[in-house]
Amino acid sequence: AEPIKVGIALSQSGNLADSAEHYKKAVELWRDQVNARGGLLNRPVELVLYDDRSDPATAARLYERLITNDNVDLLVSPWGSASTATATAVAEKHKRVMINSGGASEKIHQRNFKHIFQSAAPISAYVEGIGPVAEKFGLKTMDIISRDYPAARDMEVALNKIAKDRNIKIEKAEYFPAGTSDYSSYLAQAKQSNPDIWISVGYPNEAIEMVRQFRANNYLPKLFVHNGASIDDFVKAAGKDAEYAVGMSLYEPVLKTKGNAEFVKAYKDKYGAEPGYYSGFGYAGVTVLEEAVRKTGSLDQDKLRETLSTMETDTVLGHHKVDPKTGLQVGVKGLLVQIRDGKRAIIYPEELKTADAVIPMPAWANR
Amino acid sequence: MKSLVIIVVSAALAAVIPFVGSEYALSFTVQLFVFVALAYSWNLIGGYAGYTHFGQVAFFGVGAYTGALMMDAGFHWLLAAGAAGLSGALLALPLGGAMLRVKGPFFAIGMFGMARVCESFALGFDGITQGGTGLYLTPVTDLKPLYFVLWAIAFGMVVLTWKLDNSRLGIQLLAIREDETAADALGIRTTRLKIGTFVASAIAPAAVGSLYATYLSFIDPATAFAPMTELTTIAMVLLGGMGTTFGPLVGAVVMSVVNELLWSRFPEIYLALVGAVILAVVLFMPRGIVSFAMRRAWWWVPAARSSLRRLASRPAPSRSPKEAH
Amino acid sequence: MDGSPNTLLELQDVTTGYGDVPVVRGASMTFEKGLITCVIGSNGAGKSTAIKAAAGLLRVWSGRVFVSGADVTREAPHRRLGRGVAFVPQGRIVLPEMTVRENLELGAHILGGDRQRIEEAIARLVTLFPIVGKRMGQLAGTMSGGEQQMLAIARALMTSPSLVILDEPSLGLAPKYVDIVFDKLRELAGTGLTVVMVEQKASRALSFSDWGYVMHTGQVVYAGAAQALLGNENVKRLFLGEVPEDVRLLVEGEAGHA
Amino acid sequence: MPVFELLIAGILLGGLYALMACGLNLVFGVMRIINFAHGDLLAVGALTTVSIVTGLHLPFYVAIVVVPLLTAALGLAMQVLVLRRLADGPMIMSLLATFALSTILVNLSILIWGGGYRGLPGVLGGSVHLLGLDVALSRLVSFLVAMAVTLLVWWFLQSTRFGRAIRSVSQAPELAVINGISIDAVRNVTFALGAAMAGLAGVLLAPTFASDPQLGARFGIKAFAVIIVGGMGSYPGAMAAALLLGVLEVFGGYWFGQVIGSAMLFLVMLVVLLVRPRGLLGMGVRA
Amino acid sequence: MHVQRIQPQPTPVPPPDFASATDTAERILVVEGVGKRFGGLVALSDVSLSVGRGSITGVIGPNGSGKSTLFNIIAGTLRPDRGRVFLNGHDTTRASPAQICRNGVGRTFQISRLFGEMTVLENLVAVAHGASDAEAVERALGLLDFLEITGLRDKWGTELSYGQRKLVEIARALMLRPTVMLLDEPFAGINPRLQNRIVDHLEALRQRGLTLFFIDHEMRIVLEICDTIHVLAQGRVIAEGDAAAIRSDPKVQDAYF
Ligand SMILES: Nc1ncnc2c1ncn2[C@@H]1O[C@H](COP(=O)(O)OP(=O)(O)OP(=O)(O)O)[C@@H](O)[C@H]1O
Ligand SMILES: Nc1ncnc2c1ncn2[C@@H]1O[C@H](COP(=O)(O)OP(=O)(O)OP(=O)(O)O)[C@@H](O)[C@H]1O
Ligand SMILES: CC(C)C[C@H](N)C(=O)O
Ligand SMILES: [Mg+2]
Ligand SMILES: [Mg+2]
Repeated sequence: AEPIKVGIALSQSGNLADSAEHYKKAVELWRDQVNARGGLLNRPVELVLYDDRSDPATAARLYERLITNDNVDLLVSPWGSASTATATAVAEKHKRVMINSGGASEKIHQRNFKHIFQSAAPISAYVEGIGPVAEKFGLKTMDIISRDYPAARDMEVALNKIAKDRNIKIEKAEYFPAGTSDYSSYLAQAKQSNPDIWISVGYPNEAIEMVRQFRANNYLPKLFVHNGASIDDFVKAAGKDAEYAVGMSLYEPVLKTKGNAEFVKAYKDKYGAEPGYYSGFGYAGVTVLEEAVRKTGSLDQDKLRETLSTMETDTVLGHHKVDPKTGLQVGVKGLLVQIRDGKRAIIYPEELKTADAVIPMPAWANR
Repeated sequence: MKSLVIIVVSAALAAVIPFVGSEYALSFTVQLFVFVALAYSWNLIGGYAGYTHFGQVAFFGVGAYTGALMMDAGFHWLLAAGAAGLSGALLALPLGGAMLRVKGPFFAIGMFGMARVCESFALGFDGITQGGTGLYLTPVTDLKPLYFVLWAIAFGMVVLTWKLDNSRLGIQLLAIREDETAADALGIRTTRLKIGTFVASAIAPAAVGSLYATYLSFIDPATAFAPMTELTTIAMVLLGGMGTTFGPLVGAVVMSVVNELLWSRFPEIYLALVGAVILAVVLFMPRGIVSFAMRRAWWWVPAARSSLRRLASRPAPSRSPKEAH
Repeated sequence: MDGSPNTLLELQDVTTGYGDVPVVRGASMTFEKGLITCVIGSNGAGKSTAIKAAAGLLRVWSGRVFVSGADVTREAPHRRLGRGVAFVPQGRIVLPEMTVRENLELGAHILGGDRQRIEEAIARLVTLFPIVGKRMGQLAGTMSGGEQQMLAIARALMTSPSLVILDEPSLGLAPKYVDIVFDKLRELAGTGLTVVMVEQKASRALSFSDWGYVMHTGQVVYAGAAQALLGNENVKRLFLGEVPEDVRLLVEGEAGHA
Repeated sequence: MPVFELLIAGILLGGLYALMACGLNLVFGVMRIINFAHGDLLAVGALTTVSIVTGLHLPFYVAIVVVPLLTAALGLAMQVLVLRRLADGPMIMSLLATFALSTILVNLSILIWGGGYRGLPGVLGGSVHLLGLDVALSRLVSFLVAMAVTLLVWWFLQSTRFGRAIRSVSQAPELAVINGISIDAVRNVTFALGAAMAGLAGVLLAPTFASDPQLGARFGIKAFAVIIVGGMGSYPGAMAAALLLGVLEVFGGYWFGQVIGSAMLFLVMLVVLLVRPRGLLGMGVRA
Repeated sequence: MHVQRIQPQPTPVPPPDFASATDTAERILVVEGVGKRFGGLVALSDVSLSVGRGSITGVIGPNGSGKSTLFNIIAGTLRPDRGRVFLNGHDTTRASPAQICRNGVGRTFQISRLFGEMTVLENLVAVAHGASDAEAVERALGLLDFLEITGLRDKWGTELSYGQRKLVEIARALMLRPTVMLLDEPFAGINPRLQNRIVDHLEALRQRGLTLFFIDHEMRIVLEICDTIHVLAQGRVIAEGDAAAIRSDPKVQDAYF
């Protein structure tokens, strides 16, 4: 039968190329699996992949192309909030359903769009563990020091809420431009003000460079949190210095979520490495899409939209549920992981934890 | 009148795309127009006046933000684009006065720094610009009006350049490019001319920046001030031929088409392939495609500054040395 | 190899030009050891082009160039100095952002690190051009026109070459220095230096040369002993404008003229 | 305010900038080729270092020797195959060519190393205690090497025959030729040398930063700013500028946040351009 | 021709005696007490001279005596350390080169500065301020014809021989229709036959009121055509007068010939 075409533009070059690669791998794995299962609606699935060069404008054009030129049947968002912001606008314009599995920024869903459904975790989910953990270990002060990009300021909003509820003081929220590699000035400040928590959202290189510079300056906050710490590259590149760093994570291979064990195995077989959370995002996105198509029984965009606005399902990330009005993800819960002996151990939430958190992180001299 | 024929034909072709082409062709051409406008603007100051620089994206970005903020405040996108163009000119005036005193690599890299400083402002004044989060706008539903505005700007720049190329003003700009000290000593008002050109070269990028924000319905500092936009523009001009009427157009079309052809077929290595294509052109036509064609005097290639040549080859009634003074 | 063993430089039927426009067409000239030979011709006649081809700076399209009997037509230009051929280009080209001393030392580049020879050469040339000696630390680009010309000549003489090609050495020099330069060249020729000189000051140049060539629209139209040329009415007329009848252009057509 | 600590941090950061500027100063400052691929050669250097140390399990110093040779070969290939042919055209054309080379290099690197981030855990990590401060070891080493290389190249350019030949080729190639200098040879060697220094910078940055094929974009342009501020082609100038910019960046970041801190480099550059266009220690008639 | 008027600079001190308003009728150009140093080197010290309206005035002097420096100061491309320059009675010491040029001063450079990537015709037309395109082209073709370089019309500036360049540069200066011409070694490297032609032309122009002020080492011409000759040596005026006076001046003999 005529294949069902799924269109995605994701970064194969530019600053997101690395993370998007994992996302892409998961999507390609899914394609193989679904085709092995006999396809979708008894039709094989074909991916139409383009490179958006990590450029939101290119992403917009490519979705235009996917929709009007390649006539794809289904759309999955690109990777990263900026590209997703422009891609979703294109999809909405053409009244086409799109699964947002790559953009964490909540702004994307505050534009009254009707066709965009988030399967990725919004940024509030990333940080939801910070409150309980801080409370448990008596951490009182926090510095947000983050790359200035679409998701970061959402994180500040989410953290502000947590801070208010838990009586934590956010001493400063500082944003550095993309491309920053040197944190000397923040280190000097932190050495003076000694925040309990140093939290940051961004890409793994920043996490790597931060811990290396902590180490080189013989400095350490009680708790260092960075989503980049949940990526394999972090441990590999930072080595021993990575120990005890905490990562915000939305997905871990050890999770007992639905279908995860199979996913991890298949992923490992195909790529020789465990999936990380970028891969989890990609996989969850297509899982939701597949489920919606099956439920609807057709590719009709209006019907799909109806299905998706109320549909709940379970993915490798956890429970999928969106706010019907905005399409914002509300089901997925965040995790915190800590690097222990070169591996990520889940330290939050309590019911999933695989190790007790070691907080404060032991000083460099005592390791 | 070869030039005019080329301009009219290509403008007419571009004008029918919305009626025959797909939505995708439309968005491809929108992007192309953006780059045509950028390339021609850069060509004014870089190709004609000889002040090559890496900072045009500063105007693009400032225009994008000016426009986006106005649209955010409820103004029509067309008005926003106009205001953005004005903002470009207003920024260029003092900037030109200050920066155009340095030349060559100094000006080139200095302007790059200027773009970075503007980007920092967009990040730093986050109360207004939302910093790195970017500004989200209401998407336009119909691309056509946007398309025709960009069409008008792009071909407006082509016509302007053609006019300039055939005027004494254009020749005086070239004189600045070739030897500014001599030009100055020969009574060419270099300061006025180069600042004027610089300002003129800032208007379209800023207006186009705003239209781009409209088209994307989103703008963030990384997109507004992307060095890649800058480099692509410059590559287009150089590829086509600096300081020529049709170089930027040819460069923009060639680059965009090559990009388009390669990137869907070879997603993993297409950038390397684009690089290889550029290299090939550079090696065989080191002054760009149009300059190459002009030197070869291919019949369909209009000569540079042709009106002057026509004047010169017109048989003169009397031409004695006494008449010369 | 043709020509006498005394021939130091020979252009044999050389055609060359820029782009695809031939400028010098079928020019043949020989330059004998220890003689001063001057090449004259009006502006744009192709004098500089011809000697640039001899110095290897322009590709020779057809014909051949010999230095001391060796065919150097295809040899890389930077090897010519090693054969004892020094060149002073027209229009006083110096290295603008290097000091006078560095310019001179550059002239001695092929001497390697032989400091003593370099210092000797500098000392020798400084007595010839005292101004140059006084400006050792000045950036060459800021020197006056005549000073730069002196520097350019001095630079070419740094290695004590066996042949020096000078493209309008008198350019920009005050009369006093024109005399000094010409006298010095005469003196050096006496010690065996071969001098090739392009000059616009035609009668002045011929009167102190041994041999001369006259170029016109890219071709050599007269050759002869300098005294003979000086006395020749036709040469005079060529210089004053008319093209005498006995100048039969080998190839008709327009090379650049002025 | 921890003035002393910030000062040291700034100086060490400046050391890194100086290191990056070293090779570029030969190619850009002296030869006037705008080499956009310089940062990418640096990235190749850093990634190769990681491969040598963590992949082949060879000691770090092997990389210090091997990597510059490798990038020199790469640079030589770029020069011989492409840039040589553009040398006599307008300066800006070299930009287009090196821009193309840069995209090729980045893409090939991604094919070879993947897009991910790599590091050198355990090499030159940690700090040494100096003057009552914890000073990052890797940066201290980079700083010292940068100083040494800068002085060496400076001496080389100013005081050796070959250095003079390089400068003469960049100022008046036709004159260099008639003085017995092979332009091609000089340009090849110079470019290779510049590339080798990019490689060396890559080796020394690898322990400090996370390396990926796009590392070059993060640092490349800063090196251009350093050279402009220091004065084109001036090695002592570049050194001084690098240190100054490093210090200002750190202090700027401390006082006004890193957005301003990062912009500082360019702000200073603009001020220098307007007040003293030839740079801190630049000289020359062409500027 | 459109001439931009240069506002006299507000000068606290009254103009010097010998440049008083009555004088400007005869003296179009007055240089007064000009000094210029480059680092430690004194290129000009206290040079005062004046050029009569409609005269042909020459400057000679040994190499490095400051002649080109003086011209650059008059033309506004260099600023003197001290002293003043008056053109038509207006102080132009601080005026820009473009202003001075548009006030009627045309110049050539010692090392020719053609616009390389422009054709010869364009080189000329670019500076025909105030003329229409057709007039400019007409004027340019006339000059090319006169200097016997019509064949070079469509050549690029970079494609010319040394002498051709100088010729085009003279033509370009004439395009300005100046009232004063400053020529820095116009005859160097030019074929004697053309030298004569240029001399004839300049003399003809002088008949119509052009003032000619030039530097050259070509004594044959300098001594023949100059009304007045100024001799510079080591940055000072060591002699001035007509050809006969200069030829017989022992100081000049010693320094220059
Ligand atoms: N780089 C160039 N490209 C193209 N044509 C050139 C170039 N240089 C010179 N020509 C042309 O070649 C012809 C001969 O030039 P050449 O420089 O040899 O003349 P010349 O005899 O040395 O004259 P002059 O006495 O003025 O120096 C001229 O018509 C000139 O226009
Ligand atoms: N920018 C500068 N820096 C240092 N010295 C300079 C500079 N410009 C000129 N000079 C020096 O000033 C002196 C006068 O130079 P100028 O060019 O006026 O001489 P000139 O009389 O024109 O000589 P020539 O006849 O050789 O052209 C020279 O000795 C020159 O070296
Ligand atoms: C936190 C990020 C890695 C998530 C995603 N790249 C985004 O930009 O929204
Ligand atoms: Mg010549
Ligand atoms: Mg002079």
